[in-house]
Amino acid sequence: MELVLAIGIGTLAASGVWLILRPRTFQVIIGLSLLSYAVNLFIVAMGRARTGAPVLIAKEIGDPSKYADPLPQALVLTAIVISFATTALFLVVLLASRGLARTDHVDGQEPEA
Amino acid sequence: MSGIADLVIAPVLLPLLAGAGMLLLNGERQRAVVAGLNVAATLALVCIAAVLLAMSDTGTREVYRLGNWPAPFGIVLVLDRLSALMLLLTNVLALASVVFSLARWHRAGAHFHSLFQYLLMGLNGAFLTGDLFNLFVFFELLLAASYGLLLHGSGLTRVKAGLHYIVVNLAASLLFLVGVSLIYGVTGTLNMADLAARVPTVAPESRGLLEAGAGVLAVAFLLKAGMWPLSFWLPTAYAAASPPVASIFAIMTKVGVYIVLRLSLLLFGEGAGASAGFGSDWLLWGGLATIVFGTIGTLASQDTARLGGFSVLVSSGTVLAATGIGQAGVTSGALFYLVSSTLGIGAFFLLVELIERGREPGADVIAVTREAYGDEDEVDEAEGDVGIAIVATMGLLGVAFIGCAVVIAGLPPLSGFIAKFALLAAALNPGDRSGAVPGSGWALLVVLILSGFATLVAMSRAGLRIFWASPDRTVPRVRAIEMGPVMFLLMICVAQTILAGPVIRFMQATAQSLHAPAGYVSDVLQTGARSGRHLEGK
Amino acid sequence: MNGIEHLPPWAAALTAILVLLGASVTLVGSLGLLRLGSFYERVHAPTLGTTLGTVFIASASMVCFSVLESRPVLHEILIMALGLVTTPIALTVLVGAARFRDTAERRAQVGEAEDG
Amino acid sequence: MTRLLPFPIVSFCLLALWLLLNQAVTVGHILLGCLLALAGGWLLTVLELPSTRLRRPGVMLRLLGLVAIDIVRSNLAVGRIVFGFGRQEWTSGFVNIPLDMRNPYGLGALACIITSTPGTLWVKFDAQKGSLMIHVLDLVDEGEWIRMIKGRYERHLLEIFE
Amino acid sequence: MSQLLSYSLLAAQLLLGLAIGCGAFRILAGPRAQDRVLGFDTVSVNAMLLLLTFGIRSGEALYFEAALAVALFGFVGTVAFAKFLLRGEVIE
Amino acid sequence: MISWRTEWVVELGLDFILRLDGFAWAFAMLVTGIGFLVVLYARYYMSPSDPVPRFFSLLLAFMGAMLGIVLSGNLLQLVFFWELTSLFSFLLISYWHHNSAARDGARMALVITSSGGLCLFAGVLLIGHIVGSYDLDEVLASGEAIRSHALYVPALVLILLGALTKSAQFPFHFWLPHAMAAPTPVSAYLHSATMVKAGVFLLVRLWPALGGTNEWLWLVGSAGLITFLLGAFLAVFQQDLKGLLAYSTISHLGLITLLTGLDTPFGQIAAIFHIMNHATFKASLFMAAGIIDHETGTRDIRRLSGLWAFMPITATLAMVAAGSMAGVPLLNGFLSKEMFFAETIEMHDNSLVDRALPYIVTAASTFTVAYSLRFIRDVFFGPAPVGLPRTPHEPPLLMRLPAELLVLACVVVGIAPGITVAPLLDTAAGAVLGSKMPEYSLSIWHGFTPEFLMSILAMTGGVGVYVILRPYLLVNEGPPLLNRFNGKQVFDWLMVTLSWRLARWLESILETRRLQPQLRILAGVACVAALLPLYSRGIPLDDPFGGKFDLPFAVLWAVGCACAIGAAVQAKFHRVVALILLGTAGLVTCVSFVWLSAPDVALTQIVVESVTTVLLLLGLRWLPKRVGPAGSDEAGRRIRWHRIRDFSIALFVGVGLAALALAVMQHPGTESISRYFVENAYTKGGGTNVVNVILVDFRGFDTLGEITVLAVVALTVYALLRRFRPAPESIPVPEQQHAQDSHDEAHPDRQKGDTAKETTETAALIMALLFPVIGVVAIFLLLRGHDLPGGGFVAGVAMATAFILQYMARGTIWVEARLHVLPVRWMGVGLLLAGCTGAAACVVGYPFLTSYFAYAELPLVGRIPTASAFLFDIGVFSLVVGATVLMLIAIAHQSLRRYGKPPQTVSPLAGEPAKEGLV
Ligand code: NA
Ligand code: NA
Repeated sequence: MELVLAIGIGTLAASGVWLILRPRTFQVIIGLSLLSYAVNLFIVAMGRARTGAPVLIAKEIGDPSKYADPLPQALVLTAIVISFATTALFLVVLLASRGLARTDHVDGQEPEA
Repeated sequence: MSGIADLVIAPVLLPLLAGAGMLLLNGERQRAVVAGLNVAATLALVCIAAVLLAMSDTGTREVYRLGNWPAPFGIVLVLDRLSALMLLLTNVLALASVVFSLARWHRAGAHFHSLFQYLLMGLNGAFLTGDLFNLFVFFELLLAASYGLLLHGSGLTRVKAGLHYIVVNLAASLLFLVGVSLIYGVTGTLNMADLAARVPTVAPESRGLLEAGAGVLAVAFLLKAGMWPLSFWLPTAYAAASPPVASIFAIMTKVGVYIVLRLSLLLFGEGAGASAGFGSDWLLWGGLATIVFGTIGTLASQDTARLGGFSVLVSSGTVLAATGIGQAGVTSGALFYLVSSTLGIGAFFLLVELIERGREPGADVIAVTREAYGDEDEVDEAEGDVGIAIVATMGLLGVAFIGCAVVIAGLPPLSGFIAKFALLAAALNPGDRSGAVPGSGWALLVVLILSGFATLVAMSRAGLRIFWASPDRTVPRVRAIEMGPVMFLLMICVAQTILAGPVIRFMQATAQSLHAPAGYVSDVLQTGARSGRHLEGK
Repeated sequence: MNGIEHLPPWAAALTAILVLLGASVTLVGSLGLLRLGSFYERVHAPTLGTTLGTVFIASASMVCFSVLESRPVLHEILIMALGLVTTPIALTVLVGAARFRDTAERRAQVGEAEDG
Repeated sequence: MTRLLPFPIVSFCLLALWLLLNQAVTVGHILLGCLLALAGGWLLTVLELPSTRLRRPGVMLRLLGLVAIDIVRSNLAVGRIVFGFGRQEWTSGFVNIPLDMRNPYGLGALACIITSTPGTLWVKFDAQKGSLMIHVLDLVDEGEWIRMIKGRYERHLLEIFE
Repeated sequence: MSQLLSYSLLAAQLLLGLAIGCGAFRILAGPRAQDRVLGFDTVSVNAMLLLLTFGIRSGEALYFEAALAVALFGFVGTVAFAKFLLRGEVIE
Repeated sequence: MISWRTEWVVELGLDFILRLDGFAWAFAMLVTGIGFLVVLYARYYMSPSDPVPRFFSLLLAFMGAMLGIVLSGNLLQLVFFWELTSLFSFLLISYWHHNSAARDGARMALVITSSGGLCLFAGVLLIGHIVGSYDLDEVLASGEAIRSHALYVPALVLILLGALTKSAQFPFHFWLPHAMAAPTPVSAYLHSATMVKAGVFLLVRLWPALGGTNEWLWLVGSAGLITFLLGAFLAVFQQDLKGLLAYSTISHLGLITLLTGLDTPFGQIAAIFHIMNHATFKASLFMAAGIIDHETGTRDIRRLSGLWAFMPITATLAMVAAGSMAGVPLLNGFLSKEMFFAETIEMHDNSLVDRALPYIVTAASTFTVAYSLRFIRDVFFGPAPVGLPRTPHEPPLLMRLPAELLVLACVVVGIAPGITVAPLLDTAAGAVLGSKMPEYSLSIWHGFTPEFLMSILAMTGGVGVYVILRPYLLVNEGPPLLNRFNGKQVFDWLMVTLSWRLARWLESILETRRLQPQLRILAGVACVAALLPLYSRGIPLDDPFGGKFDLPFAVLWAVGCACAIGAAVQAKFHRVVALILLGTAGLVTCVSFVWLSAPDVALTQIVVESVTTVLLLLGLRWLPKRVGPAGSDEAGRRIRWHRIRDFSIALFVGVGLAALALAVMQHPGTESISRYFVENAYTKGGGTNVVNVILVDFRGFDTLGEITVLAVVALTVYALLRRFRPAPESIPVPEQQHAQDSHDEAHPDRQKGDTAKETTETAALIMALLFPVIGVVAIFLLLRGHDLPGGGFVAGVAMATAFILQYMARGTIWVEARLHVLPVRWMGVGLLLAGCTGAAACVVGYPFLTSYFAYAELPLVGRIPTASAFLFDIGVFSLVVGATVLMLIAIAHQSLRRYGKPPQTVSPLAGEPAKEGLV
């Protein structure tokens, strides 16, 4: 499972990086979204996530280490909110750029051929 | 214990509440109230920061445990000399900027004052927090507010610059997350002090991962600090921003610089075991490269605001290089320099618009806005020009320009000179008297002298062009609340020069404690909870 | 506490059968996406999953948890009901879009295979 | 009554939803659920939804049973088609069905029924002509479908909603 | 017996995984945008079912909300796509 | 010696020390005395239309700075004032800033002298490093240590760069003539007596510490000698009175430099003496030149002639001063010149130059005589001038007075040096030389000495040179041979090339303003930063294939990867497809979170996912149409190479991140702080859902920041979109709507919108019914967050989705006519609630965000969790609803742009209450 997750993270990241290096703003925003998926999974992976680990606190806590590490999850939640916000913002800026510059190129002008 | 100690949270809480309160007021119709609230809040922040600075100068660190949770687990705010200094600097700059904006710029778009308060909240939080992930949150907050403020006034130039600024910073934020989580994965903690305690004990096979995390994290910080080659977004963005925004942005790179300074000494100082001194060479050479690049840019800039942007690079490069040298003396000089150059550059960005205003009649900077929006121009021109033109405007502007130039170039008689002297004297005389001048000292000497020279050339060129070389210039209409902030910032530079002794003493104390992080670690980790963990437990 | 190992055999068997049935029906429906020839035929396929597939698996869940927690656990009904209500919205609008696009295409006589 | 409880059925459903979500039938949850249910109904009046009355709960149950049976049957039928069992050839196509029903809720219910039943799909309804267009996966006889929709579903729905 | 259940759960998850694969194939292969949206809808329904089976497998009821959320909000995505194809903009 | 010390920056060894010894006193006398005279002179010189207050304040400021140099007891303090003089001289030279020559000259002076000052600064820092102090006394006492130090030569060179630039010594001499664009009082002051003297002042001042080596002898001596020669030669050929004086100043400063460079105590005395003498006669000459300029309107020697007849007193003054300059006996210049000649005759290092020195300086002195003669002969004698702008006459008495006093000094000193200047000189020299003070005598007649012979030779030779050159001078502009060489041109060329062209070129290489290279660099740097430590320390990846294998998970990720790659491929030409693929990849990510025991994360991601999809789709409408891959775009080796490069970077980042993740996951972690959260979430945090307790309690501060980010972004989005103008081609309605509407219009029995209505009417009804359903689910998620997955954020987004669904179903105008969403209010209330909940703890003496919790037993209702964290969560909810709705609706409102101003029925978003809001 770890390997599959790692490959998943890697593929998301690679696709995302490829896209943010592209010249069109829409490509960049898709790339950033993919990257943020990759990073979110990466953060959870840093908690050495396991399948089926208990999440909620039971009456007797027992061994705390058998629980899924809650901290990375909390961090990811924060990261998700922030990346949601920034995606929205970037979208609007790219729309504004498109409206004012009449192009969807990331530099606000078509490259000279 | 509470009472005065609770003041530590005020720099975060006050802007939060002020900003929220402004949202409940009607931004358009009650603009005066909103603006007054902003000025009042910022003024209060300056006072609070001053009190905090006085508190910190007793040498004790105030550790504020949010939610009353013990240190490595809950988030803590740590007030020491460095954070207090940065707080005061930030809010002083902010005060100048917000007063300046009242003349006309705050009307160039919606929600300026709320965004401004949130920028302050982000900056203050970033300077105070002792938690790595909380730092991320405040970074994001200040960045989000800076996106908004950069785009304030809109227009093609700003939107284009903003697009780059946002993309680059979003990418850097992702790196930040990767770095923080990697460090957490290896060490199991997010608290900076706890991290410092754990770094020496990291298992050898995990050390590579730890340092990789630190490296990635450093890239995120250095991008914000504007280190070459991660700095190309900066001059364009700063030049595009409206003047009060650009002015407060002068502190933004310093957040990156601050955190690099703080963390490199805390985590990778001499007590860091196998990782001691991690990355310091990169900082030194990267910082020097940044100075060189900034200097070249300064010379190559035709646009005055862009010149200011490159000066920002020189400034942060200098502090980064000084951090890379890693001596307490150099650090104290760097701190002195940081304060001086930030104030100078902040004043310069405000001034740029005032002097450019008169240079080409009719080509007001607000034209950037008009170009995009045609008739729907919000800024009420008539009202904007009603302001009384100050007598001897040109003279004042000229004096202010010279003041800024002198501070930025590091020439006498203002604080920039003392700053460079403090930096170089320490860099040339490492610890023992007998010792030869180290290579880093030479490099810093050469680069700083040359960059000072280049700045002088560029500034004189710009000054001549602006003030004297255009015969058809009209005397700009400048209002007192526009000129006042510039003079206010420059007067602080003057005060910093005259009171250089006490100031440098403070900086040295700051640097000493930065270079001896054991005290920080024990202060943070050993602070007890206020009695009774919660108001009322179960 | 945790786990299906505490299920009595009859419940385990029932759950197993329901789950397998549901998954199979769903897979059949999804296979329809591959095997059916045109969009208007394919659009029928996923309803297998939203109807019987969901019913079976949600029932399995209800059985399992009701037995495990020794009380009726019924909130899976919500998922069935929501599936019943939301599918028409999505598919109707989608078919409308497809019809419009087809007519527009026929009208324009531009035989492009790809769009979007 | 209509002021306070403009959409009794919806409100009832909301209460049920609340209780199901919380998996608890305590007094507190019922009270809170009622509050939410009232608020929900009130929200719908803001959205200017037409109000309606439902009758004949018995018919409602019968219809539900019918639909359940139809869904199971159609599942099997569509499964067969997907695997290509039985006939190799089938034709699909659009069928126009003249409807008598005009009640929007009735139409909505019909849409849910038709679309949820695998093999048939609600396409559009022309309110002026009262003509419903559906798509049928296995279209053998158009008249058969018209009869089925009108006889099996519309009749019941008309009883319920009008 | 519980062994049998875990195997059948695994098998069911595999089947649902394949079903998701079918949906994904439609998304990737098209040919028309409506086919892709249809594929997306299928994937989200199947994912919802997968989450339900996962809940059974773990024996914890707390995965239900995730499934409910997929059911409720997955369709919002589908409707948005469909509306975009139909009208050229999501909100008129 | 008097000194006054006050603490300034004690920590850095920088005290403010005023140190007045004999030398400083003599100099201070010059600075203040001549300063007084110049102020007096300027009073009459300056025109009433000039901004005189600025002039005098600058002049006085300059005087202060100059005194600062002279009186500094600390080398850094000296540098401080040094740069100040450069600054003020810049402002003084450019006083008539409308004149481009003044601007250029001022800038040149500033650049050269300030850069010299920076070198001096560096040199002083090195001296400080060597000596361990910047205190002048200590430095002067450490001459031995300095000279024997390895850093002596660099320090010397740097300090000399400072001194020589300031004193306009070769090769930096060329700025001085251009500084003549300054008003004449400025020249009289700065360019005779003060600023240019600062350099030689410093040389003499530091001679005890730095002198006495071959390096000193050769560097200072040769600079002085060349300047002396060159200045004298060039001065002869100047046609501008002030130009002549400027070159003569250069030459005399060269003479003084040469004297100090000859490295003997006697040389220093002579230097000091000549400093004083030169100041007096040159200041008076400048004043005379100014009077002439003032009264005649020109300074061109060729146009001036026979002024004796018009202004005899001025002429006399000028003649006496010029005589002093030429070294005519009975004038003060003669005395110091004699000393100079005597010193050159002495042997210093017996080199060829040393032996040739007397001949060289004699030759140079002939030119000195020649230009002095020319100054007198060409201006005051000869025929009456023709075509002058003004008719010359004597200036007012008080304007002449300063020059008269100075000339008087020349004469008095020249005639009776013993009783006038000798004690002064003795004190000054004694202060510099201390015990090394040699025997010397100041008298008019020393007998028929070689130096006297040299004087005679120079006199006669000078007359000869003048006579020979006169015809040339009457016609030509500039000197022969050296005419081609123009310091200003070289300077300008250097400035333009180095500080402009080179800088721009370098900037173009080192910088990019395009986004893609920046991101490429960022990715590259990040890779390097991660790889270097891993390379040196090793990455703990022993068994990448270890661990459990979960087949369904693998199948799931096969789909996820395919979708991610698909999105990457399709994003350019098929945006909707890319969006669908992105959504699917997101769904896979959500399911993975469930797989990884993170239900909260999964829930949040799902909700956010759908909102993000709607957002991006809303944006898609405004992007330009992009039709299939064009042939030309695909072709081209450069593009292929770019793609290979980007692909490699992407692959590298992907593999790297995967390797890092795998390495950490396979490695047992150290004891994490999470243990504390698990142990205390219920007992101290009052919730069973650890993740949510962390969010709202343990790390509630993060959440507060995070929602503030959301608020800020929403405000930004709103602010930006409020003034948004879409590109013209995307303003018309989308083609779908156009086609459907025109179909309706074509049929008489249909109304516009019917076609769309047929398809969506039923869906819209069901979507409306879903509104309260989603609302209830949202409240459910909000209430149970503390114990089960959910919480304010998820609930908020869910609630916002309910709103969005209505907008999608019915359109903006319809919805906003019925629902008054005031998102900004929601946001403000939410932020205030969250903030005040946290701050409430402060009121009762606990830290911010300290939570209160208890389960209250309410009658009928039962146990209700009443944690303050719950109030906090409600704040979060309110804010998230407001922010999300604000963003989505702000984008959606753009579609109304086509109607021009939004119709009045649409309630404004910012929270202006058009009517009292309902929701
Ligand atoms: Na169907
Ligand atoms: Na019509």
